Amino acid sequence: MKKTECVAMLLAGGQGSRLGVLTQNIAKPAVPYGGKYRIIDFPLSNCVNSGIDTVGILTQYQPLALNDYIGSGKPWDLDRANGGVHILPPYQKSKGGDWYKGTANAIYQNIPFIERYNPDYVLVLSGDHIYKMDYAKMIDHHRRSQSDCTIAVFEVPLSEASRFGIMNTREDGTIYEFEEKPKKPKSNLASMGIYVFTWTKLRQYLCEDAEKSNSSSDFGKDVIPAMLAAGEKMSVYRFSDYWKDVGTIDSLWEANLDLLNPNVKLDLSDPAWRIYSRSEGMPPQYVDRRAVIENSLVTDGCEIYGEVDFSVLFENVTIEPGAQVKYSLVMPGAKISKDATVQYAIIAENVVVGPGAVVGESPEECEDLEGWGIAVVGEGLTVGENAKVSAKAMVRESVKAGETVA
Amino acid sequence: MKKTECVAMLLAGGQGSRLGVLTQNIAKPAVPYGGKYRIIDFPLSNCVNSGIDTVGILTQYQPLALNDYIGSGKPWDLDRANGGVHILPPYQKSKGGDWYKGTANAIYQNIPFIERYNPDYVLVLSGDHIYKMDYAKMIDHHRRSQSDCTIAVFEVPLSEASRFGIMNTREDGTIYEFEEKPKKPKSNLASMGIYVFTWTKLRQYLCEDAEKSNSSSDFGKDVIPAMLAAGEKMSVYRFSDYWKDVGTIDSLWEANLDLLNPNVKLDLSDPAWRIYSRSEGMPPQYVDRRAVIENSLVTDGCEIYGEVDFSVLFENVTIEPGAQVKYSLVMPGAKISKDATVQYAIIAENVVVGPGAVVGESPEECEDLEGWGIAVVGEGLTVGENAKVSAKAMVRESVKAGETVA
Amino acid sequence: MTNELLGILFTNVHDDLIHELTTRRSMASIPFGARYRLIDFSLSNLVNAGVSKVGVITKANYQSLMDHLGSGKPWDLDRKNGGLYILPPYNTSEAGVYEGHVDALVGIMQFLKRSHETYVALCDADVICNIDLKAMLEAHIEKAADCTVAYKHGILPRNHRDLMSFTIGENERIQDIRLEGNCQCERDFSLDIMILEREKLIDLVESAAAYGRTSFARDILLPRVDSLRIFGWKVATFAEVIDSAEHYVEANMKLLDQSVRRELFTPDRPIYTKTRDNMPTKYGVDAKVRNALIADGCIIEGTVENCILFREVIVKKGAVLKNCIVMQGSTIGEDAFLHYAALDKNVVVSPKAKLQGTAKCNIIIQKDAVI
Amino acid sequence: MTNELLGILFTNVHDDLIHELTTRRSMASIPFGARYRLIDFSLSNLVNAGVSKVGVITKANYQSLMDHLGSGKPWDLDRKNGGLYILPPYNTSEAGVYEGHVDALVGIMQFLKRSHETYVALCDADVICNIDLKAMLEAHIEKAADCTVAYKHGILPRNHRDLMSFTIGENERIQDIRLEGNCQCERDFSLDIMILEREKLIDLVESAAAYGRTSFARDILLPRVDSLRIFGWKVATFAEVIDSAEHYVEANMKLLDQSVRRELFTPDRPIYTKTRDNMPTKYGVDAKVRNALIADGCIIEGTVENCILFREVIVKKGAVLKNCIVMQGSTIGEDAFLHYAALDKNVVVSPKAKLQGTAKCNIIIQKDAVI
Repeated sequence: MKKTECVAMLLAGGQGSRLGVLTQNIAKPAVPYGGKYRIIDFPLSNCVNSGIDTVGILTQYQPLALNDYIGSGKPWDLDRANGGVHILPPYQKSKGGDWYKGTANAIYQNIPFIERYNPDYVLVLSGDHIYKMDYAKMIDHHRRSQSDCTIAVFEVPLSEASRFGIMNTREDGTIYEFEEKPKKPKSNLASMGIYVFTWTKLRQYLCEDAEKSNSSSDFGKDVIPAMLAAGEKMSVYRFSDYWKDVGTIDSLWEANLDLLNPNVKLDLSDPAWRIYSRSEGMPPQYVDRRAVIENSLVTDGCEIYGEVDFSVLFENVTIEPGAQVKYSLVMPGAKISKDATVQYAIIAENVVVGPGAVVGESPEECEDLEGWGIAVVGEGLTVGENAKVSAKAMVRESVKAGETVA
Repeated sequence: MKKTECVAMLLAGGQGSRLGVLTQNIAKPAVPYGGKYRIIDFPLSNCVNSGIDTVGILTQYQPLALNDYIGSGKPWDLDRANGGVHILPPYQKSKGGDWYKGTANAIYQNIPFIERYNPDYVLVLSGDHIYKMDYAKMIDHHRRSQSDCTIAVFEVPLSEASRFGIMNTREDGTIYEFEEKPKKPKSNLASMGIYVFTWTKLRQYLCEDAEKSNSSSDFGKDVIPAMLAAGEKMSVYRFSDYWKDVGTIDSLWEANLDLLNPNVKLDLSDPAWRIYSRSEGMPPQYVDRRAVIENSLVTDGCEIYGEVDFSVLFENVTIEPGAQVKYSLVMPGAKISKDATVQYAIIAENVVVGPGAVVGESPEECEDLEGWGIAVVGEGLTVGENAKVSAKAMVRESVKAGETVA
Repeated sequence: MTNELLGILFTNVHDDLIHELTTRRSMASIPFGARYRLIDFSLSNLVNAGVSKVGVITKANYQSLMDHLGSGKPWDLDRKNGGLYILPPYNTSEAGVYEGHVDALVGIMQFLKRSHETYVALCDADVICNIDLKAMLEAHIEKAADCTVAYKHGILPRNHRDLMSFTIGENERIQDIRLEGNCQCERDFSLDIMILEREKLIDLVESAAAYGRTSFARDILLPRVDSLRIFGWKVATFAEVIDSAEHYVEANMKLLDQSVRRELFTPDRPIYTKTRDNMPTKYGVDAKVRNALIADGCIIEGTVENCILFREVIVKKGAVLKNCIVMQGSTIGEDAFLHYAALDKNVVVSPKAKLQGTAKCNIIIQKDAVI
Repeated sequence: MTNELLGILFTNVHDDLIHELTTRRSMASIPFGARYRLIDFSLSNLVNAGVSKVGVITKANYQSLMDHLGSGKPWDLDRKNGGLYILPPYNTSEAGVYEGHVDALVGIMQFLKRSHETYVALCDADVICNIDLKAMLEAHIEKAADCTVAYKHGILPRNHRDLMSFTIGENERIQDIRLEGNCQCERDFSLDIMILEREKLIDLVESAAAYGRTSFARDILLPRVDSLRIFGWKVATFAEVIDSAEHYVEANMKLLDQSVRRELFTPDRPIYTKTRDNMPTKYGVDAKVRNALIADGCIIEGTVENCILFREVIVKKGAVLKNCIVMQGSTIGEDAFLHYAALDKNVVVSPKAKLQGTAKCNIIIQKDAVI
């Protein structure tokens, strides 16, 4: 077998339960984003654009949609004869099998996969963030600094630092301490959950960790601290472009609308760094005589007869005449029927919002500003004619005509 | 999504423990066969040749080698934009996950996968047999007979029928009784473990079975009897070409040597029904001046300097000068060093048989004919210089020079 | 069914009729409908009928076509067995560039003979429609036809010398074939999509070639209208045979009609094309878009009415586009004004530039031009 | 590294030198070494260096080459981005078929200009070797070379009008270039595999073309041996530039030498070719095989000595083959006797037929012949 310099391992196992109804049937990395993408398109496209063509995707929770979405890897040009993209679920060995215990355990259980490619480095990624990053530069930094582990970090406001895993570093960029959500942060360098390891070192610590019955086998909680304690050379790699966790309803909504903000540095149209996604042979979007579209993203398969402002419409969305969509995400296949209003809302895939229905409220018109938030309607549901979905509601069952859901 | 007439579900989960050391690290369907194939190449190639381009492979035990072997499905032309080949391991749902309980349960857990293709029929296959079969004809038979379930059957000698699942049929080919390993078989029609189901029916019985807490969720033990009991229309589809279970060391050995028997009806060279396999850019085989090869199969990457008789050599095998290989299988990458003898043996992948070593015995020279059998040396092991491996030995650890293993 | 039908596409058909767009490409690779090339329609028709082997007959100017087709991935034709076969003119060192369809078929005789499929679908790549070739094949088999030809009722396309019009009898049997050239009358006319048995086709072509015949319609089908069982297959949905630059513009504009789109873009038979991984189209704060078909990757800050915009078109602030077709990668500068214009790929329109054509005569701007 | 290097293959090089095998194919698609075509070696060299975009320049007779390459899967070049680009002669309707390498490069100038790779590897497809192009590129960069040319020491190939031989100075800098035609002397000579910066290449080709120059060696490199930093990259392992039918036979036979095979077939840089899914080769009870290189899919029941057998060759009982090359799909009848013969594809040798050539003069039998 030929040698591969770097194998990427993408942790796509988490349920992402803070996304509520949006991740009821799909894993978080499969959540739609930006009109035609899924979250996982970002790390995958980054890999391909960085010249990394061997990627293992560690799945555990609801992998079907993800499996189906990744398929043979064609859309990302990862259907390779050697390497390419591989979905790696838990499996049984001759002595029985285990579910993945933690992030490190997931990699540990797949050591044989990694060893097939005989890599120098292993890049560990998560499927939770929207960002464009040249991993080749990070690996280069790792190589030149002769580190055992390099962790990508992002400067956060010190006031928010206690929400993150914080790296305390020496002047030369080496890490002397790692604090998970420190009450009194000493630095503002937050771990992005992107690690480059020298494979021989990582392998050693994974095996040692597997021996410890009390370990949670998590990178942040167990492996990184163990390496630090043993005095391995750990460095940070600073990243300062757009990077956003989309782990909550609010952040998912914000990260989408960021694409409409000319001041936000996230350009998805750069031909030198394309974000790939699977698309399915849909016709072009059609904009009717009656339509009004401003400051929005609209994509293939959409038919717009109504008004769309400051919103992101995904594939195959229909906005009927008289319907209004504002400050909202409307995911693939959804239909907003005539005279309905959708505002400050996330409409999941294949939802039908009935005629005259109102989903979401604007903060101005909301009586209880404390209780205001983004309204969410879960996949495949129907919001009946003239029904009403209040701000911050999380709709898990279809709403009957005329009903109001809080 | 476009409609797919038939989805094939290939049960590749079994450990195949009767193959002993050969399946210690790989699932049975990944066991090498016939010089350049793996067992799973047969059902997969049958699918492609029958025009079935959507295949789910249900794995559970040691899927890595299988995953890696299948990859994107290119070698079988199954790297399709729609459909293609999908590896389906157990997964976690939002209410927790389960390993596959039985064959039927494995399909049950993957109902969402099947439903994506909206098929009329589901073809259930196992990855344990060597045969060439046009599934399209069987599906056609199923359609024309308007059966709910059609089971492929093979006529076995009545004397052996009690080792099989036996179908007792009426004159029109419909089944009125199914007996698993009957002591007094009433017919010689053995189930081949190949089923065509009308999907709506199968779906119904899978869901009913899942409700029964005492069910083993196995096709043969639970689902087929339940359908029979309920009076569904079950038919047999007779098959009379070559078909062989390779579930034991003896049958695996025999099935390989069958390829050298001109009287055996298994032609792998038919251009209209190719058996596809993954091969890795190896040079052609080289036969030296000193070599003697008779009645054998030899493939790419082999270098033959010694004598080979009535044997099947897999890819990249080296037979050094003076070495003798008779009535044996030598799997990929193995080396038989000079003056060694390998007879009535299976040498697994990447084994090194040292100079002058002797593996296996011929039945004629074996003192204890009762104890005679095929010797097996497990993957990656070394048999030291002048060491001896007796007939029927199953070698699980490397053998030191000069030692004898019984 | 899947492996019963072989597809053959003719890609250099009537290139001369629309010379404004075929200087550097063949008819088959002319952009159409905001995100497609003409060949996408016939190729998707074949693929949607389960065809997995397609021979693409090329004559000249086919670099752009080959770039578009690539390894065939978008049509799922990047197969190990079968898939796309580009069949260029120089088959052997002696052969020349061919003349008519018969010559072209003679040039690929080896390919035809070595194929195993029972039936062949012959398609011209200048026809835009979405038809169920599988059903057409089933009818062909059921009627024991020698040849089944897809046809439509309407005004005969102009300038198509060899286009057949039919008298259709009972059970869709074709009773009479005429070649009426420029009559501009209403007829049942061929969409140049036909199904024959492969071996029958080989026989017919070889015997025509032996007598130096070149036209499939005039020399093979017309004289045999009685001796062969030739059947029609009526296409009642949207179908256009491009016959001129004006008609090309017209056909594009027809897609603004919802009912046309419903007929051409059916979810169960999608039209596939090369993916370009553009981001969604961005509508700016001042965008005013009415009645337009728009591909991904555009940035629209101006006014767009009754237009077809291909991928990566940029319409700057204050620019006004009415009744225009703008192909991939073109940029319309600020305050420019375009009325009845068709812009080929990568055209740059300077700020405040003005182009004004008429409904009958669109201004056509060549590829890479700067205005 | 992966995306820094663009590959360009010239496939119709010196077709005339081996006309017995190029009537219906180009040099690049001549079968070689039991399971390969010549192009497999240069293509695998590129792919093994991480190259993911390769332009294949074709001139004539390239149907067989295109069949071999297909969608590029065997070389992992069925890419969505990059992959294989077949670059046929008719780039625009005006352009003609090109003459020398310079013309060919002018014909693909758009392709060169639109590519993003920093470097270009130019390879002739009549060279058989397995070299580490990645290391060669690294040396090119390290030495800040304008052009690095792979060379070998040995007897100059015959008949190659434009083949460069070199005087190599310190640090592998090339001090002198000669074009010695048929001198048959021992030299350091070019393997026609070279690396340049893409933009440099474009400059050099455009300025040569402006003066009507056609030869890359004679018109571009030779006059600039002082002004350009041209370096050699010595290939000490097996490397052959095919110069005649006899040499073609010789080069095949060299593969019977274990040390040659070790150099040409290295596990870390495999040579890829189209897969055919043949079963393993079957040796019958009476097979007598000595010193032979044999592909899969053969059935051997006779005697085979000092031979190269391609895929699906059948040697019947009693047949004797000595010092022969037998290409794919040929059948040797019972008791036939062949000595010093080279059989092209699908030849049928009747029972008891006898063909006898000599070591100096192999009998060459054309494709599909029946003897």
